[in-house]
Amino acid sequence: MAQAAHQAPPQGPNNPALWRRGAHRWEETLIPKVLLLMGMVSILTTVGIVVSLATEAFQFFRAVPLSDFFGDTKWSPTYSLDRHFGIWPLISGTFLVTAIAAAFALPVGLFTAIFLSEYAPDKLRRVLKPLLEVLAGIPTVVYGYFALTFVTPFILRNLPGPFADTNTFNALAAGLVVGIMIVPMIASLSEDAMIAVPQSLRAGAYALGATRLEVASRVVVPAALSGIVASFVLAISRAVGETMIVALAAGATPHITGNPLESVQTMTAYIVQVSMGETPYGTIEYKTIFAVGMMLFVITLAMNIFGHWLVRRFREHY
Amino acid sequence: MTVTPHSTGAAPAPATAAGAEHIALEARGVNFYYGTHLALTDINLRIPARRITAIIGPSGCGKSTLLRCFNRMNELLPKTRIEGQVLFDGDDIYHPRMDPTEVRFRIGMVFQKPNPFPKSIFDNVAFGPRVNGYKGDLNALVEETLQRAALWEEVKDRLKKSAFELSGGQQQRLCIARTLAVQPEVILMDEPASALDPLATLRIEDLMQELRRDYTIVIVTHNMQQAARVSDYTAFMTTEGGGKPGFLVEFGSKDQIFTTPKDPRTNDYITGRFG
Amino acid sequence: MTVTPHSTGAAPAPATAAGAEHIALEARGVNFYYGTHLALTDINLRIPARRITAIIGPSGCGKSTLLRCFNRMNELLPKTRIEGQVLFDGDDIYHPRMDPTEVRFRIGMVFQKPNPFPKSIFDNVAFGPRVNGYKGDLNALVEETLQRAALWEEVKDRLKKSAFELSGGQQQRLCIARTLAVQPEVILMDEPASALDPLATLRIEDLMQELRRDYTIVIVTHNMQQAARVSDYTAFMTTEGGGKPGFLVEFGSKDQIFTTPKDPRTNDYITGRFG
Amino acid sequence: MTTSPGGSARQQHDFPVIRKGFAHELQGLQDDMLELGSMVEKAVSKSVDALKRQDLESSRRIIDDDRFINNKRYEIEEKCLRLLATQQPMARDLRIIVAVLHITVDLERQGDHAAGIAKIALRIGVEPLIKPLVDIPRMAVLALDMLHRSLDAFIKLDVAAAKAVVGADDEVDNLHNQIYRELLTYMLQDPRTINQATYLTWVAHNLERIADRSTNICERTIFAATGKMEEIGASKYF
Amino acid sequence: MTTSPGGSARQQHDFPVIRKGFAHELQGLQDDMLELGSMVEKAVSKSVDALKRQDLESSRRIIDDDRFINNKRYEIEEKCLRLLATQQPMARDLRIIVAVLHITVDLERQGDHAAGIAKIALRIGVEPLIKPLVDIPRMAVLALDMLHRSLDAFIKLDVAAAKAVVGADDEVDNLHNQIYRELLTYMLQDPRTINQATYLTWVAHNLERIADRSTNICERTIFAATGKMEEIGASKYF
Amino acid sequence: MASARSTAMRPNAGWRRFKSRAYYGVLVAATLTGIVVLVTLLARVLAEGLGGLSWDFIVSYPSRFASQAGILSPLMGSLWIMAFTALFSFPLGVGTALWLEFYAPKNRITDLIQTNISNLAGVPSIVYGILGLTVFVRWMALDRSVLAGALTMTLLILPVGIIAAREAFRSVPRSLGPASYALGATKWQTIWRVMLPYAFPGILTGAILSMSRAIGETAPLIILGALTYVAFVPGSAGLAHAPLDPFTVLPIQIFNWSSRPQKEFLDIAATGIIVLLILLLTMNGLAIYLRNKFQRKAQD
Ligand SMILES: Nc1ncnc2c1ncn2[C@@H]1O[C@H](COP(=O)(O)OP(=O)(O)OP(=O)(O)O)[C@@H](O)[C@H]1O
Ligand SMILES: Nc1ncnc2c1ncn2[C@@H]1O[C@H](COP(=O)(O)OP(=O)(O)OP(=O)(O)O)[C@@H](O)[C@H]1O
Ligand SMILES: [Mg+2]
Ligand SMILES: [Mg+2]
Ligand SMILES: O=P([O-])([O-])[O-]
Repeated sequence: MAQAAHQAPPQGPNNPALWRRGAHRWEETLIPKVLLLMGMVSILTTVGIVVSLATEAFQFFRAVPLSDFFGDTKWSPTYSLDRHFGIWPLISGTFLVTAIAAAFALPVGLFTAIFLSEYAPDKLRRVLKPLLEVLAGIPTVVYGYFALTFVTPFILRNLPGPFADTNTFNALAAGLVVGIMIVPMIASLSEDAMIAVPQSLRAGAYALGATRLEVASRVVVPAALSGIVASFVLAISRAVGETMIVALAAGATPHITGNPLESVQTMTAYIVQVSMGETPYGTIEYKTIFAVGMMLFVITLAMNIFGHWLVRRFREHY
Repeated sequence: MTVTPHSTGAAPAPATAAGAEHIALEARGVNFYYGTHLALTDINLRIPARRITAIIGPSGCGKSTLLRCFNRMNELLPKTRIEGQVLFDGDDIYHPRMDPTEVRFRIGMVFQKPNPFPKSIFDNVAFGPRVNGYKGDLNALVEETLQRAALWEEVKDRLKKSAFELSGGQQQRLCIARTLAVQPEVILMDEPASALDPLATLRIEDLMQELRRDYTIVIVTHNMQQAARVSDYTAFMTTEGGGKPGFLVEFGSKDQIFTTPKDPRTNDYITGRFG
Repeated sequence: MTVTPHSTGAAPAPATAAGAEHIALEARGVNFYYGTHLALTDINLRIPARRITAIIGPSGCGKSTLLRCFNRMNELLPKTRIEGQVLFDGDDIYHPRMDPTEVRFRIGMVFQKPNPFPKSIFDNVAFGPRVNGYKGDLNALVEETLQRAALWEEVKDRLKKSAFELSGGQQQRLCIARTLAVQPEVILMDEPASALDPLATLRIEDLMQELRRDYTIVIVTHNMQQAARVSDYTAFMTTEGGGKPGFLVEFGSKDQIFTTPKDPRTNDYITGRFG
Repeated sequence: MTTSPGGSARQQHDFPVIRKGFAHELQGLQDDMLELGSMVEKAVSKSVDALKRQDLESSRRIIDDDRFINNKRYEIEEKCLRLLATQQPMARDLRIIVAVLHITVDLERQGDHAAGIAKIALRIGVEPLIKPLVDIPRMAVLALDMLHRSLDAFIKLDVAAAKAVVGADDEVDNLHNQIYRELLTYMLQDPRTINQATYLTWVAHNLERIADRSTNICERTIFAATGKMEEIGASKYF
Repeated sequence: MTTSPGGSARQQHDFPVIRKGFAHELQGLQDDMLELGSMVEKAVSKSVDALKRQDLESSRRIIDDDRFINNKRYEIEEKCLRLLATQQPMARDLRIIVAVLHITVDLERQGDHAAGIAKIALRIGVEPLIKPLVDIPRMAVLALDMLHRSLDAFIKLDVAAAKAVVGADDEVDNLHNQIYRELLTYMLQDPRTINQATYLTWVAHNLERIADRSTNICERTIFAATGKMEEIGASKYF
Repeated sequence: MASARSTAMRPNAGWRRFKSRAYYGVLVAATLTGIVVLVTLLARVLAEGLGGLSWDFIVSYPSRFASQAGILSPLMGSLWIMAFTALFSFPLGVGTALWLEFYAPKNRITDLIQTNISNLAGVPSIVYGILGLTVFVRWMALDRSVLAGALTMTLLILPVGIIAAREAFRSVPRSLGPASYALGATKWQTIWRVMLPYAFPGILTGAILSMSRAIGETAPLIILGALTYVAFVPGSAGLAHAPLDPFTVLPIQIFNWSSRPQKEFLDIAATGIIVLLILLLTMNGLAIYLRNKFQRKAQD
């Protein structure tokens, strides 16, 4: 054997007649370039957003100084008699709706997630998860309809105390429904984070004599914390940018208030109002939507960056 | 998971009495079902106290299932059912009045892959004592436990660091320490070294030798050589084919099992002649 | 990945010439870097043709790295660099004019975990021939290959079924068949049985014994006993500590290595005395 | 693998044998041992024959050929060591290898005894024998039969057969005693025979040792088959 | 573990020893073997002493005590088997165990030889010795020295020491020849001494075998240390 | 040590068990909240809108009179927008994901692109409306056309599509790449024959789900200035002209009807919602079907 010349294995590749290799070399050079071009589209989108917002907003701020924008507390750009360009009422409205939504959705979403990942038997989870997905997939205009035609007249006005006089358009109904809308997002992202906690960690805790609650609260939730917090941040950001529910149910009254039963206006609702209206393109009134859009963009961007940073910062390596 | 008394009346005599040893755990006529699938049939086995008992056998013969029967971990899976009795120091751990968390507290378990909690080294060890309401000096307990697990020297300067910063072998020793911290009487180990390299494996084996002075250890292992190296007693289980229930073929001192097994099936298995 | 001629001038003599064997693969003064981290230093090793050569050594000593150097799989990782030469039948596989896909086509590889493609059994085996433009009778090739991999009898009635329906051991044999289908000359195996149970492991080992008639096999294994069982030649590598570069300590016939190793480090390693 | 009275012989045929390589090597080891056994048998038989026929040439050849037996022994021992180091044998496989390790030594020593007989034949040379050799060849036949049967028992791992061999040893011992006594009588009657008679007692002693070592083989057979080691023939170094 | 001339003795102290359990058992095995060795040494020394002093009581005790030696041997063999089956020893560890396996047999046989001498002493009984025993005790001293040194060499895995022992074997052989010739002379001169003289040749033979088996131990030492098996003393079954 | 155990630990096993059960109730209640709202919402919509659902409603154009109003043009508008959006976004999404997963060099620029994409996914849809308005409607002078709407929607759902496709590619077991290379396959062969087939069901599911998001989106199209009363269907003046026809979509129509104070319009809003939900459920069902059909036993 050792002395024998090395023979090729039977039908070895050394029989070139059987193989035709390397026929498609061009794919290797051309295709990546095409793909790179496609990848550039998303960069262009961001550039487009920034440029389109910035050019018009720049013109707006040439007419309306920043000191007015941030210094004034009244917002009435279309009211030609007493024009005010103070953004705070819109921010206040946005904040009020968002706060109501968060106060409702964070606990409900988190508990739902805990139930789904830690308690629900497999069968039940397989029913509940798609239901949540349906909830998440319902168009926001439908939620808006729901808030306007059901939550306010049939729920809020039937509550005792000051609720009887709830305005047709009010922050509370809008906030609650926005909350409903983001519950699936929180539940599903948090549940993903909790499901990703390896089963072996749970087994490890049970094996030490922990109860189910202790396993959930002391092992699973801490392990999934970054995912949970990220789901909160991203959901809140979503609430801030939410448009149709507030446009339908929160009203169009820009003022600074903490009363959830009053009508308010959010930044998004304002933009819709202008777009739907008769304000001519190119006027300073019209340009307000770019300034407001800019605000909205900056706020949500900041929250998203924070959320993603959180995810990366606390990502557990199992 | 429901508990039914074993149907065949009087419990049959255990496969082999381990001589005059004190018996820590005993399976009596245990049958185990996953749904309708019978996974274990008529297991009679007596685990001697303060010894290492290894369970070996071909894949799927129910070794892990049997191990989990010993601390009621099986009932965390849906639709499982056990028949027969598992006695721990003479008490039936499946008695309706037995609290499963209490059983698991007294009969600890170490898993195949190191599974430290995503917490600091200290918190990993302190977890069990905390949930179980330990009232003594936690710092002292953690140090003592880590020392027993032969890990103290390696980690004493970084107790607050994440457990994930440890190597695989260290993580597994941490998991053992975590189990020791609740001061169980029995430690069940399901292939505790199969995810480790040979060096870490030998360290775990050395550690098991140390622990057997104070603890009853039951280890399931795929690695026959490992069973041969570490155990005092060895149980050989098999099944007559995939899906068929697993049963106990032979139980005896490891020296006997590995040099002069009584059952030809044991001989064939340990000499590498499988059917 | 860039190739630099080894700096120390003339290539030193290989660690041990495997007697009068025909040499299939040869590493000459190989250094390997991950970024700036030197992972292998001055490896000289001659792999005899149509023999099984096992590479053993402690975790992190660079066994897998060395194995991947033999078919340029390492360069799929970013920022790696090799120095020295790897000769395959006398040709430097890192020569700039060498096509890496051609190298991998002739030097196949089997991985730690069975990793069949999510395709039918047939398509798994046919994958290699297809991408390499096989012009013969594909059906015949697939059958012949599966027969060589000792899998034909078990799968011939379900070639169109998904490969995932096979057991772990069968999947690994399928992966071996897939490699055989492009009729390589060398098969590199990185712990091919470490994810399998003992029975499947023994089957793979039996298969390797069959294959060594026609193929040169290089296997990296953690399992010293496995190296002892299957290999003809054994190479022992080590490192002087984590992060330090790996180097070759001793190479020789497996009988010599496991009964009378020359280097005390080899003796200590295989007798289970690690530092 | 060997066939055995137990249930595992069946398994080898009904089911796929795994570790073909190892099974094959173990078989080869036993074949080697048998070969060594037959070399030894030949040497013993020839040595007594040569003594009887006072064939010095043949005796010389037997002494010379002993090295082949020695070499074979080392070869087998090395194989055992290799199998122990590389195949992790357990249970009966292990016992067989350990038994082979011991039996090989016994066989080799039996070969040495054959060479010893040949050396004595050379010493005696062509000087007329003090009596025609009858009992010594008979003893040789008995001893060879024991050797043969013991190896046979080992290959079959047949405990009963192994135990039966031990009975034959008593016969050999009796014969040995008888020869010894007879030679002593010769010596007492005619001191000139002392030299040769002493030589012949050595021959008988050598044959006795050969038989004795066959009982060792039987002990190892019982051990390999059952895992129990027991001294079945009383040791008699006198 | 043993200390060895190689570099690994260092490792045992500088680095954590893994497989403490196994290292400990291997050590225990060697200790057991030493104990067996010292039992055998005592038996040999006492047997010759008893013969010289014609102390029948002592001789009987030696024969009786041989069973302890046998038991010890089985105990050691069983330990070896257990270690082989359960610890996957390789390289030097394996060679040591295999060597112990063989050495134990040699030691046990040496014990049998001692019992053989004691049996001869019983046969001789109190009948006056044909000559005062000088050379036989000298031979015993030499053989015991060889045994002692060979075990020592084994424990230290000292190849040079082991080889040195073999030299002493020649001395024993010379003495054996001398004793044999002398006893033959006695027999020729006075046929009445034939019986006792023959007994004494057996004693000398037994001692020669004891010495010879010590060279076997040395062979095994060299094998354990280097992995090479070589016959260092020519076998002499005559 | 073992004897000290029982007293030092577990003084409170009963309390622990009680707490565990009490929390269970809280969790169930929270989970039920979402379900109850969903049921209420659907019940409400059905109660108000089912009466108005008829074939006439489907094939009629919107009208100033609630009783004559139909949904034909918004429905067709939605379908047109969907078709074009799918056409643009699918290749772009998959291509970008492919580049990022397999070709992008590991450097800061690639990091930036990735961060950019995940941030784009969180940009409020109304901002995309502003982008579309400026870029497509004004600068590219596409006016309030189907094309402008579809392009806006494409950009809106692209990040989601890219992320879904990347997830699908990442779910391909890491070991398959080396396996293919080791058989002598080139990079593109590996991607085309191994990665894409494996990831395809995931990509498709992601694509359908992002499309269903596009169907429900209202705000960006309002900003674009999509009309609320369109009395014809895009393409009715020649199919080739369809991309440049003006359009309206279902959600805008619903918004419009919901904003009116009259009860009749609120009711046909509900009827419109039913149509929209049927469309959505169909698509979600398709996605679930595909996911189950192609779901592979994941290898870890
Ligand atoms: N959770 C489960 N549900 C249903 N069947 C199960 C489950 N776990 C195990 N089984 C079945 O029970 C039998 C025994 O499984 P088990 O895991 O106990 O075997 P094992 O001996 O531990 O195997 P391995 O050596 O592969 O770990 C097998 O047939 C297995 O398919
Ligand atoms: N992709 C990589 N990037 C950077 N360093 C690496 C990479 N792969 C391996 N290394 C380093 O190179 C060294 C050798 O690794 P390698 O995986 O070859 O070791 P090994 O002997 O195969 O170990 P094991 O037995 O654990 O598989 C180690 O120090 C390891 O940390
Ligand atoms: Mg298991
Ligand atoms: Mg590796
Ligand atoms: O359509 P919106 O999600 O922006 O309301």
